[in-house]
Amino acid sequence: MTVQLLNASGCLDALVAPGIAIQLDAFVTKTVTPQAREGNPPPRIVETESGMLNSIGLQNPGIDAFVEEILPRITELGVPIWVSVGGFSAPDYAEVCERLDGQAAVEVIELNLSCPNVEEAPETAAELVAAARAATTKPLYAKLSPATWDVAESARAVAGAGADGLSLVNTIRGLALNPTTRRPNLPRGAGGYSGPALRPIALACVHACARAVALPIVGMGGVTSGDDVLDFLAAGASAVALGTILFSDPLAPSRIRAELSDTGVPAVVVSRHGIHGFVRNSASRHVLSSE
Amino acid sequence: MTVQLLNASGCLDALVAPGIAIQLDAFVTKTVTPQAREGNPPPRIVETESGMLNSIGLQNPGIDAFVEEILPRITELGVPIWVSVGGFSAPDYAEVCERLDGQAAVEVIELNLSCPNVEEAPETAAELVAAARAATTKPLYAKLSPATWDVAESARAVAGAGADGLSLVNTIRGLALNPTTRRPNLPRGAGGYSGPALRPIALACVHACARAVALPIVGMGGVTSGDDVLDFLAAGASAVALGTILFSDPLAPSRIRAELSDTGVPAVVVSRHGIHGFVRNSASRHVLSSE
Amino acid sequence: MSPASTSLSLAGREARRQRLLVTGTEPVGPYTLLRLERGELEPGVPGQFFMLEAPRRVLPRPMSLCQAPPRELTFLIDPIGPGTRALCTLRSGEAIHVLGPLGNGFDLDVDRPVLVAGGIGIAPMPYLAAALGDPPAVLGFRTERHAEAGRLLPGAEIVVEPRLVTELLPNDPCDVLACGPEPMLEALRTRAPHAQLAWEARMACGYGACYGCVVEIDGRNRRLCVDGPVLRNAA
Amino acid sequence: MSPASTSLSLAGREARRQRLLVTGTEPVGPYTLLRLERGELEPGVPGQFFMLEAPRRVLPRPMSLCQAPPRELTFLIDPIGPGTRALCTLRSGEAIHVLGPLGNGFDLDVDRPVLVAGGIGIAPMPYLAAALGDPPAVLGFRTERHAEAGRLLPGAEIVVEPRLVTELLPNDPCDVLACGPEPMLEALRTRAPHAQLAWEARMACGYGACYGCVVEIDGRNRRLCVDGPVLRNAA
Ligand SMILES: Cc1cc2nc3c(=O)[nH]c(=O)nc-3n(C[C@H](O)[C@H](O)[C@H](O)COP(=O)(O)OP(=O)(O)OC[C@H]3O[C@@H](n4cnc5c(N)ncnc54)[C@H](O)[C@@H]3O)c2cc1C
Ligand SMILES: Cc1cc2nc3c(=O)[nH]c(=O)nc-3n(C[C@H](O)[C@H](O)[C@H](O)COP(=O)(O)OP(=O)(O)OC[C@H]3O[C@@H](n4cnc5c(N)ncnc54)[C@H](O)[C@@H]3O)c2cc1C
Ligand SMILES: Cc1cc2nc3c(=O)[nH]c(=O)nc-3n(C[C@H](O)[C@H](O)[C@H](O)COP(=O)(O)O)c2cc1C
Ligand SMILES: Cc1cc2nc3c(=O)[nH]c(=O)nc-3n(C[C@H](O)[C@H](O)[C@H](O)COP(=O)(O)O)c2cc1C
Ligand code: FES
Ligand code: FES
Repeated sequence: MTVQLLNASGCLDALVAPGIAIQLDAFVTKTVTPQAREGNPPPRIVETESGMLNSIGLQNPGIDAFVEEILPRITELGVPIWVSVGGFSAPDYAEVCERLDGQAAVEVIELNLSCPNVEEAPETAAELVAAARAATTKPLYAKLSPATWDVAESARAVAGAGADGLSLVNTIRGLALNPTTRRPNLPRGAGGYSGPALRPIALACVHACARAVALPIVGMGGVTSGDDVLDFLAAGASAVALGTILFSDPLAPSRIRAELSDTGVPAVVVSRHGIHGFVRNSASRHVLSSE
Repeated sequence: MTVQLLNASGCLDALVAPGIAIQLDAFVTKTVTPQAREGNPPPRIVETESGMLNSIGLQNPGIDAFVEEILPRITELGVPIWVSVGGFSAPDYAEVCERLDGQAAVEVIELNLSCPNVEEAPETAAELVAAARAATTKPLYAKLSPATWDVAESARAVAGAGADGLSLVNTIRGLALNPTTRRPNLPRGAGGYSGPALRPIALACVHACARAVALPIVGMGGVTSGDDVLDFLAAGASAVALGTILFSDPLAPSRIRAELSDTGVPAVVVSRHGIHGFVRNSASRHVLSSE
Repeated sequence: MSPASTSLSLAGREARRQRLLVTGTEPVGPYTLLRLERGELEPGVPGQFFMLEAPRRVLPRPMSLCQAPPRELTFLIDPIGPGTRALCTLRSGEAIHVLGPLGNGFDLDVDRPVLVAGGIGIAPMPYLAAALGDPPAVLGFRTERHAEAGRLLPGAEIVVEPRLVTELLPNDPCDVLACGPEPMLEALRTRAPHAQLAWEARMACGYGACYGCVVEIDGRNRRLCVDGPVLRNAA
Repeated sequence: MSPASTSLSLAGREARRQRLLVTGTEPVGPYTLLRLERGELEPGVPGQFFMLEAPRRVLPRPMSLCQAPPRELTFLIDPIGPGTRALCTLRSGEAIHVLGPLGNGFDLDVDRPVLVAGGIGIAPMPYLAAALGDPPAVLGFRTERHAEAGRLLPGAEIVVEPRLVTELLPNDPCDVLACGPEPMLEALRTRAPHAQLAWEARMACGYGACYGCVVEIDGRNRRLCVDGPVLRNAA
């Protein structure tokens, strides 16, 4: 069993860095919304002791420009494409999924149900998944927030609404202040907290959801090394995504594969036995298709 | 304006370390439940890169032994006493609050509505606060979890139910694995994540709640220095509690006061203007009474 | 010797990433000049930048190349926060990962170049001056102590606040290439419509991955690390 | 010289906290002997422990006092994870915060003491042996390399696995004072009903604040840092 590595949505631009994208088992796009968005005003990022905050605000060209200008070009890379879909209402999600349903190049649709940097949709995560489900037959991965008392409950709800997999986790809201002015370091105040500090929280979410539902899980949150990847697989993930680490080490995908190929694979199997009592093969169906 | 420093519940035993407790503006007890509890099996703690996980499980002697054996002895210290109250149902909270209502030595009751290490009560936080409110006239501080999509909403709910203040935040669920066995490092799997890594999350919760309700807020989560204290005050806290830092530096209360007395106080006022446009004096009523 | 490098095509340009040995550091007024073994990295075009690993920090820090002596790359660093302080306290023999060169540098095809820098904005000027054959240069600093950095650009005119670099700009038409604080760049923008200005923004990745560094250009949010940091004023 | 100390009453005992200079480190088989300036800290009773700041870690680490030479405190450290590795790589001239002495040490009022240690359990034995006038001692180790640590307790009998320390216990009645891995302590518990055993648990604070270190004693969860680490078997 080889380990499936993806990028985390919004943490890699395949057109700017094709050499990195092709090292992945699948490339996940930045979240696409129905209309083009300029995103939030700068500054958009600030570093913390063991993570970072971002307030990008889903800057993207909108679904039309994405399908016409971007999708054809990333398709040429020959890497399986996962499109991250966002919106501000159930019809938004349905509209974008419908546009993507006819695109053969799109292997999986990841529903960003949990961006902390924009106003949320009035509907529940399950309602948004149901709307997307009605609009496409493509595999749907529901991306959940760790900012919930019982993430396993959310997992059961989106599974019931037709999700084929889970992406865990998105960022959680965090705040940092400028040490001189004591004002928030980002114009909107809070931003999305990512990086190593998020890892224990993400691992707890993966662990809880792997016990609650039989869906494959793409684990992410502060992964920096092969060792971290093994932790996520042990917790119940069937694939792992790299986010913040790509900013400091764009070569992380190849480095991590090398770290895993040393002692990794047996450890994976052992460890997943350790956690699940059995290896969840079904867990990898979509991602394994990229082999 | 002097800065009010408390300990975080469960992070200091005033009977074992009286010299530390008397340096505080108020001593907060470990959470007390109706019945005695032995807590969770060891190991109960594990360190992470920038925080720690705990799974103590509310070990405590129960309200009767607390009132008869412990309360009289901590009263002798002459420090204002805040009692943290926990339970597994609304009647539990009501019972413990009722027992404490007659205890003159108890200045504030903090309701632990969010322990990640025990089964939760079936009622909502607001229902638990309402039950406690009916059982006592003492000031009630509602301690909320950061593991919620909209903490400001929870704050409004508990304020509506009669809370006099907020304690923000409790730990959030986290998981760590043993690098050799890849099994969870704590028997129950997840534990409560605390320490520096929690700070940006805690600051975001304080910031959101200070805007949503007019209640005084005891801010906590990864405070290690006077600088961190100023961040919490700037975010809208009226007092600050020290938790994990007490494990590595039992002298943190005096050290932090020294750090604040250097450049602190003006910075506080400036910064809180910066955030609120005015200093929320009302915010400090219960804690200031300890002066 | 530094371990092997890997080459990457980023935004259509070749960059390399390598762990480079620190060959030395020296104070320059309040700044620190950090000298690194060049390894297999190209110095690139003046005004391009590199992402330097900041020890014990989560994110690397963008730094303009200051000088390109044989087999070395040097960076002039202003210790304003945790990342730059960590970089300034590096010692010879330690090593950090460096990625670059990145971004758009200055267009060197100019007739009457005049270099203008404010404060730490002097950082890219020595390498730029060398490429243009030491054109006239004016430097502005906050204090006499900061002005000590002027020695990195011999022959440059130097002003210290309250005087401003704009006072020293020649009146006859010239090609301004500038780097410095935003107020200075804004002032130049009005004074010299065709100036090439090197802007700053907080950057997480430096190669177009995070969208953290956007600045508004013609009403659109563009990534400064890809479309800049040097922008033609009129553009 | 180390900066001033502060004294604290913890669990009814006097302890002090001070930032102590590292005076040296030396390898002892696979372990490292860390030497610290004593400052104003008391060495305490053999079997008591200290909380040592582990550089760049969130929590300090509990360590038994190994030796108390004039004006020094020494600790024998097994590098099994990030905290102990950080402690083993400290260099002379660096300094760490130390809190102690903490907990219940050994009761030295014994007639026929025999010291028993397994692996890193040898750590408290040199200080204990000095206090008891070098009584007989038996040490067990996993490998010959680990057994090198035996030199810290001259005259002790040493066994290496598969042989076990319990094989060397005198048959006539004696007072066992032991430290080592749980299986060894459990074996001694049955062999020597009145043995004094030094137990281990993960500790966050070391002074009774966190309830992280509990062990079951007579069916109750008790804090090992306050009620131990040395427990009388029968108790
Ligand atoms: C293309 C480019 C080239 C640069 N070249 C140099 C150089 O040659 N020498 C040099 O000393 N610095 C240079 N900088 C600026 C340098 O990258 C920042 O000062 C550094 O990232 C700050 O990190 P820190 O952790 O020390 O401070 P932080 O804690 O990150 O920031 C300290 C203060 O500076 C502000 N700040 C942070 N990053 C930036 C930024 N990028 N621009 C403006 N303000 C910022 C923050 O808001 C905060 O108030 C360059 C920046 C860019 C974008
Ligand atoms: C009273 C007391 C005295 C001690 N004296 C010494 C001493 O003199 N020399 C010495 O080398 N060590 C001593 N220890 C053990 C030492 O404190 C731990 O090995 C250390 O805390 C591990 O930290 P780490 O970060 O290196 O490893 P971690 O990553 O914390 O742990 C590495 C592995 O060891 C296990 N572990 C962690 N802490 C403990 C513990 N306290 N007991 C048993 N297993 C643990 C973990 O489960 C993990 O599997 C003592 C412990 C106690 C409680
Ligand atoms: C700069 C930045 C931009 C992001 N943009 C998106 C996005 O557009 N859509 C999304 O679903 N998640 C987005 N995320 C969240 C990541 O996909 C990922 O869930 C999170 O960062 C945790 O992983 P990490 O700790 O490895 O970064 C973004 C994260 C960062 C840091
Ligand atoms: C070991 C430990 C025990 C705790 N016990 C309690 C408790 O009994 N009741 C409670 O409300 N919070 C408890 N907490 C949470 C703290 O009060 C505090 O909310 C949290 O640790 C965040 O602060 P910190 O990061 O400064 O530790 C405990 C935390 C720790 C680390
Ligand atoms: S710094 Fe990441 S996109 Fe420019
Ligand atoms: S280690 Fe904290 S109570 Fe024992």
